[in-house]
Amino acid sequence: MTTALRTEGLSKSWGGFVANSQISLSLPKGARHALIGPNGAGKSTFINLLTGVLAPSSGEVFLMGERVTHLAPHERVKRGMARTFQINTLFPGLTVLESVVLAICERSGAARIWHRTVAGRRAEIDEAWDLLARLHLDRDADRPTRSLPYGRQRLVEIALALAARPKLLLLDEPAAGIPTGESSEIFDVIAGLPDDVTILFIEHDMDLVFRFARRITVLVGGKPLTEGTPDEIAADPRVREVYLGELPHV
Amino acid sequence: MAASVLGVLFDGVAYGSLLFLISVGLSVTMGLMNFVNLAHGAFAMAGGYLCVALMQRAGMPFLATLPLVFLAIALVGAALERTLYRRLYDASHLDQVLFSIGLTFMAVAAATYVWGPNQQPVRLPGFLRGQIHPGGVDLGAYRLFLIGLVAATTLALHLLMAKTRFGARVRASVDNRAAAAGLGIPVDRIFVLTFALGTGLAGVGGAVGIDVLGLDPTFPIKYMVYFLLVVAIGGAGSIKGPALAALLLGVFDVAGKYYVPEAGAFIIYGLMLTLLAFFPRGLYGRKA
Amino acid sequence: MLRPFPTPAAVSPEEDVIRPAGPCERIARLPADRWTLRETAFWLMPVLGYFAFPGYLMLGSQILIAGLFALSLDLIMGYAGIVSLGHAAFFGTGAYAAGLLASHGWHEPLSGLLAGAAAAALVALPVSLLVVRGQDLGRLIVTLGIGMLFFEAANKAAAITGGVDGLSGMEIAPLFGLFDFDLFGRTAYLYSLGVLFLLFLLCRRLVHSPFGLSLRGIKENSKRMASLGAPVERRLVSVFVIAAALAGAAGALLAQTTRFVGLDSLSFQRSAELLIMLVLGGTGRLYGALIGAALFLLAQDILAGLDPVYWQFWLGLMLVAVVLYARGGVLGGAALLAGRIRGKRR
Amino acid sequence: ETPLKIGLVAPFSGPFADYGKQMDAGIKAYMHQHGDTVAGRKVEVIVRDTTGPSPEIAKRLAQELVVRDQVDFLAGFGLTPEALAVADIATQAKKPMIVMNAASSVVTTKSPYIARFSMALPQVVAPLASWAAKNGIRRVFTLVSDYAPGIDSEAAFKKALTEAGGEVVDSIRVPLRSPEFAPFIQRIKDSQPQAVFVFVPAGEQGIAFMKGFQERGLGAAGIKVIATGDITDDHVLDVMGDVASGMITSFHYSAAHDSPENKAFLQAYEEVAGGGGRANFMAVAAYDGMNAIYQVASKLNGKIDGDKAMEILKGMKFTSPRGPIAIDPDTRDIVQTVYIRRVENIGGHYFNVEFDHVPDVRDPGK
Amino acid sequence: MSELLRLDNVTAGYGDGIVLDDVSFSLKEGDSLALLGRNGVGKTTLLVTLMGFTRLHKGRLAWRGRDLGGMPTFRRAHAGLGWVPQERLMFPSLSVEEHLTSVARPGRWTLKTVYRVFPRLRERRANLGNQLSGGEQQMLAIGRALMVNPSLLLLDEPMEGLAPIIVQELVSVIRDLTTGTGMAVIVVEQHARLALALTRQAIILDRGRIVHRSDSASLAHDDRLLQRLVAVA
Ligand SMILES: Nc1ncnc2c1ncn2[C@@H]1O[C@H](COP(=O)(O)OP(=O)(O)OP(=O)(O)O)[C@@H](O)[C@H]1O
Ligand SMILES: Nc1ncnc2c1ncn2[C@@H]1O[C@H](COP(=O)(O)OP(=O)(O)OP(=O)(O)O)[C@@H](O)[C@H]1O
Ligand SMILES: [Mg+2]
Ligand SMILES: [Mg+2]
Repeated sequence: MTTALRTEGLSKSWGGFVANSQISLSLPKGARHALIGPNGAGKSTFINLLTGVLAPSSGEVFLMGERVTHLAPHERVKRGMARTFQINTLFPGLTVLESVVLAICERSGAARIWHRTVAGRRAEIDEAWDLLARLHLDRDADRPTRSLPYGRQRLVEIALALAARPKLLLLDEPAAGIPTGESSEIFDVIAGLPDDVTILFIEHDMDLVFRFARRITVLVGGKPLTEGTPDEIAADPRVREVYLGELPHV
Repeated sequence: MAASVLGVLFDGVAYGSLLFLISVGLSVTMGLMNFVNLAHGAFAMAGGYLCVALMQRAGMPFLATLPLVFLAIALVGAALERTLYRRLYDASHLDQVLFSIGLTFMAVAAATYVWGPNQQPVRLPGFLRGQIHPGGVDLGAYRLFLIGLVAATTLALHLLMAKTRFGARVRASVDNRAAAAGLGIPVDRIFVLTFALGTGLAGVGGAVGIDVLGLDPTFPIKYMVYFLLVVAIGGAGSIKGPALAALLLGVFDVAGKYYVPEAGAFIIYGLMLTLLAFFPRGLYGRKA
Repeated sequence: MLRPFPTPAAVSPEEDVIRPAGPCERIARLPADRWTLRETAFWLMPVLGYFAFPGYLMLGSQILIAGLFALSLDLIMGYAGIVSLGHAAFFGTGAYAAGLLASHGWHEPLSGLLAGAAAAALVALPVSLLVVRGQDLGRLIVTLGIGMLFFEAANKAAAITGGVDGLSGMEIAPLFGLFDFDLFGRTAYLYSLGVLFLLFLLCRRLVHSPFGLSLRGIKENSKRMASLGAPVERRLVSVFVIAAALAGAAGALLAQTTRFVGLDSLSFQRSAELLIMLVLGGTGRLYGALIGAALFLLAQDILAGLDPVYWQFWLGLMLVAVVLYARGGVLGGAALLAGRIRGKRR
Repeated sequence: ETPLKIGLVAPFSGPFADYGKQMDAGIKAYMHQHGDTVAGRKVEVIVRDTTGPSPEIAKRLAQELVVRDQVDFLAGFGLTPEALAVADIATQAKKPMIVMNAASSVVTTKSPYIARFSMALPQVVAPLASWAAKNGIRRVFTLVSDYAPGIDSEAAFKKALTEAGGEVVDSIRVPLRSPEFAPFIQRIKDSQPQAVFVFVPAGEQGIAFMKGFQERGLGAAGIKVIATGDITDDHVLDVMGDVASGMITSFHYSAAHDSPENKAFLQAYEEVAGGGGRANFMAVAAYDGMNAIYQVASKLNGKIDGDKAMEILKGMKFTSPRGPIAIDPDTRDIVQTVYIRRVENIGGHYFNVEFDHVPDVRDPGK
Repeated sequence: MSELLRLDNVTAGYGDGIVLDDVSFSLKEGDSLALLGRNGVGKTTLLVTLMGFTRLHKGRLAWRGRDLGGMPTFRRAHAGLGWVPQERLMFPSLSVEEHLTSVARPGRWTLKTVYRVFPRLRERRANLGNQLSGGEQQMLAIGRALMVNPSLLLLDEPMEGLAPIIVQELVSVIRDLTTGTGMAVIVVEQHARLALALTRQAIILDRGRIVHRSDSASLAHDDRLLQRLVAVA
């Protein structure tokens, strides 16, 4: 089995504050990996280091064996890394369809084309409709993103990431703000992605984490505390103490 | 040689002080309140005209006019904020630019109508004219006065904005008006006060600047670049930034003109481009 | 398979209608290039104007040129979100390039026009690298500063540009070797109209293309664009250079039709007026640029004729009024109004 | 009878709004004195605003005046580029073009239909240099604004001074939009010349220079300021106040010029534009230009033909409020007396008082 | 206990559009209300209508018997409404501590008591509003609203993004508040069961209308209803 993502001693600090400290993580291709930990543990920071939104203080990032530490965010995307944001980061003035077509054009390379109209890009448009249908966004296709309720904007957030057909998908609390029933549907869609897609997700909803993750890393104070299968994590008293507390159904 | 370097430095700092004085009002309205107010120069001009009028018609001494100018222009600013500016806080920067350019055009035409297109004279009191010579260095009295005024203003403003609850409430209101109001901050009142502060300072800057910059109806357009430069290079959202930027610009401009006069206007633009290339958000920029 | 999500709360009645997305429907609301009747009517106006107002052809061609210039600003501002206070730098560069060619023995207009556009694009390249880095405010200042810098440079290089005295004494050969540039401005008008129309078609195609869509994406949220894999800065550089070339073409047209280039072609005043025109018409819709240019120059002509001394006052008032009451300019206001009326009818 | 139409093209708004106003008032003053009909035709002045330094608008306005309004004369032209841009129109339409300000040497060469009633810059610069040399001022520092007129006058001054045996010790060109003069003045002070020759636009630049000059005690150090008269323009002189006091300038017109023609002019000016400040050289040029138009019209009996009009203009001579003037038949440029003046306070107001003069000066730039 | 809030036939929305349709309910001191419904049914809209951010087309809003209709937003906060917005709405140029002090009004909630509930905020007190993790922002949004010392706390998905252990802490804090101090709360939550466990009454919205109201306990046992109206699996 090949490694999809590997980090070596990845660290990030601001002034004296260490948000990520020496994180070495390795995900095999096809992993369904959850990253959990207390608020402010450094999970989002870690994703930002992986995607290149933040520059690490030290350490390296490898994607499919290639060192990408110094690549710009969009160059990492070109190599198969896609993400969602913890707080919606969308195109408020574009319609849902436009947003998704735009994302697909970026992936397919059509976005450089300036002498043909968008309406002529049949392949991209069909793909967009398929994606929208899968996420049940098709009936909102023509609405400007800004007019969608929060929960449905979360779906657009995911649609944009999926449009990149990523090899590595990074999800930062994808189900936040979505009713429990529907959030598991979202996870079904995500889980239904091809097996060679590697997924790393952050989530505070333990129902979802324990249902969908095959392995879990617990981050505390910027450092990995432990890593293991859901059962191992649920049983770990240290994790209970700093993070889970007395969750009834775990 | 040493005296000439010192002299140049002094002149540069003094010139920077003047730049800061006429721009500080803008770093309140634009830097802190995030309103791109290109009409800043119009308020400064109004301050200048008021100062001249008070001196000529009412025979007031120069220094005594300054507090009056501050108050009067602050009131004008408050009135305009209530009636016009407040409708544009939500608008894009572009709309604000256009609106305030429109106001500037109107102000220029109105000033021409009232005062004619000519320069206005200003007579400084005797103790502010001429030079003093401590230790063989020639120091202009008015320039010393400018430096002192700037030091005081900067410090006071900085403390007001960074250390007081009022300052925090201003910043909160600017960051997110809905959230601020929803948490009980009287956003409208805070904005009108802050805006009045900014315009009042603009007025004082205009009055203090006449002696060096002159005063005619095209003032707001002529010096617009300078105000913008100072605030943009300094970075929005702080008082320190523009102060530092103004001093840098002042010193470089003066030194450039003294040592390499051939470089002319390029020094100031060159410096600006270099600084903005390295600090795209300004020296003390607000993080996105 | 999943069961469908519940319908979201309906804000407007149209949401209740669930449409099956047929192949035609599927692209109906994406940027396309179909030519509408309204557009044809629009472009007939300048043609009719040629016959209806023979005494105003100079004004007409200046409107067309300003329209082209505004179009160029609309590309970067209305679509890519870069506000510029120094766009005259490229206009002036184009004007001087074309003017210098014409005054140094190269009289053919079309190649001069191309040279103007190319020169502007060339200087825009390094400038754009600086501009795209910054934020709103930084860009405002950088463009302003660059504009000033170009102005000073042209002033300094008086030996080449003529400095404040301007560049005169250029000679323009007849268009296609046939049509002389006459005192009545007929050739100038038709020449400008032709160039504007062709370049407009180009812009129209560009903004409806995937590239154009990606620009809108950048304007809406450049952070997200980067995380979709878009090379944001490179895209902005491309459109900036294209826009500069258009501005250069506009400048070249002006140089050729007036046979004079002054420092004012690089001035802040010109950049500011350009901004006003565009906003008056409405940004991000191409036609706004053309309508704004026409309105501005007509208003300037009429107001300056009525009240030469204080017309600036009225111009200022107009601007303030547009921003306060007709956000989105003439076209934006019209669209809003149309929306209201349609809404009422339902 | 159709009216005699004159198209006045000048800036009436923007930074040069004053130019248009002065010209308009000068024209009105002439018409006020001499009536608004000539050779049986009513005189109609059509005023057009170029809105600033805007050559293409000037050109368009001129074209429209010619094509649509069918004017008989084009007049005005505050700024050189506007005059240059219009030159083509004058040639194509064969309309006499009366230049009432634009002062670059080249202006009159751009069309055979141009006649200039204002001045050419070198025309007033050169006499100043010779006067300085003659009066023992041999080491001069020059400071000019960094634009074409500044550079022209720097060159003209240098040439004339060197020819007269003097020497330019150093030259500085200052940016047009520079409020800060201190470093330049410090440099002058450090190099200790006998005098400094200054050419900067009238208004805040002139004032800023003089203020700095006083503040740094250059006057006290014995350095004289000599300049062309635009820095002590009558219109701004009172604003400059005593900072300008004692300044020596050369120019072709002063409101203090002592002649009956000038008195009559100033009175007429006061009557049409009272309260708007003092008349300056632009008003005089417009007044004289109008005079010339009236002369042409009456000689041609109201039937204006471009070529015939130019023949009359060439070699035209009369006494203007500034003194005797003539139009050089070869260059169609003005020939006039240049005065050396000193700024003095007369009854609470400042004036340029003439104390020396050089008669019949041509533009040495041609 | 006296009546705090009363909505009579409230119809409201953004601009001309209508989102809330004929909503009526009332709340007494110490009451706790769960506001449930799927995405986009108007839960947030209801809360921001109370704060005065929407257009009230019809109906009446009363606060302690006084009409809230024309009252500016900041006065509503002074009157006792504490708002925790769904998007958190941090102030990027204020430090954590300034967030708290700049809105503080006298009462039992002070810097100290807020820090006691959220010790994490004390650790990060010098950070600016946009230099916080998602969960820290959520804590700050809640802490900030508490500093206003409201009589009615409006919580728009307050648990979102919080670690389970903090959620448990917050649940007990909210319970204490309503029972101990007479503060009323309205909780909007996607985790319906959590919200129901926290409150005494519940309202379900659908397309801007109230489609169900009952006490929380009985709703919590009605799986079919929850499934149908709130999509709880
Ligand atoms: N620019 C910054 N300067 C200083 N500290 C920062 C900055 N940005 C984030 N932090 C701190 O870094 C820590 C890690 O933040 P991060 O967003 O990675 O947490 P997280 O694990 O995602 O938490 P959550 O579950 O709450 O989202 C937080 O304590 C935060 O306050
Ligand atoms: N600012 C706005 N302008 C116009 N319509 C809006 C706005 N905000 C929300 N809406 C619309 O109002 C309706 C209700 O939205 P609201 O945010 O109140 O839903 P919600 O129940 O809070 O949903 P969620 O669970 O996703 O937060 C939605 O259809 C939404 O599209
Ligand atoms: Mg996070
Ligand atoms: Mg909501």
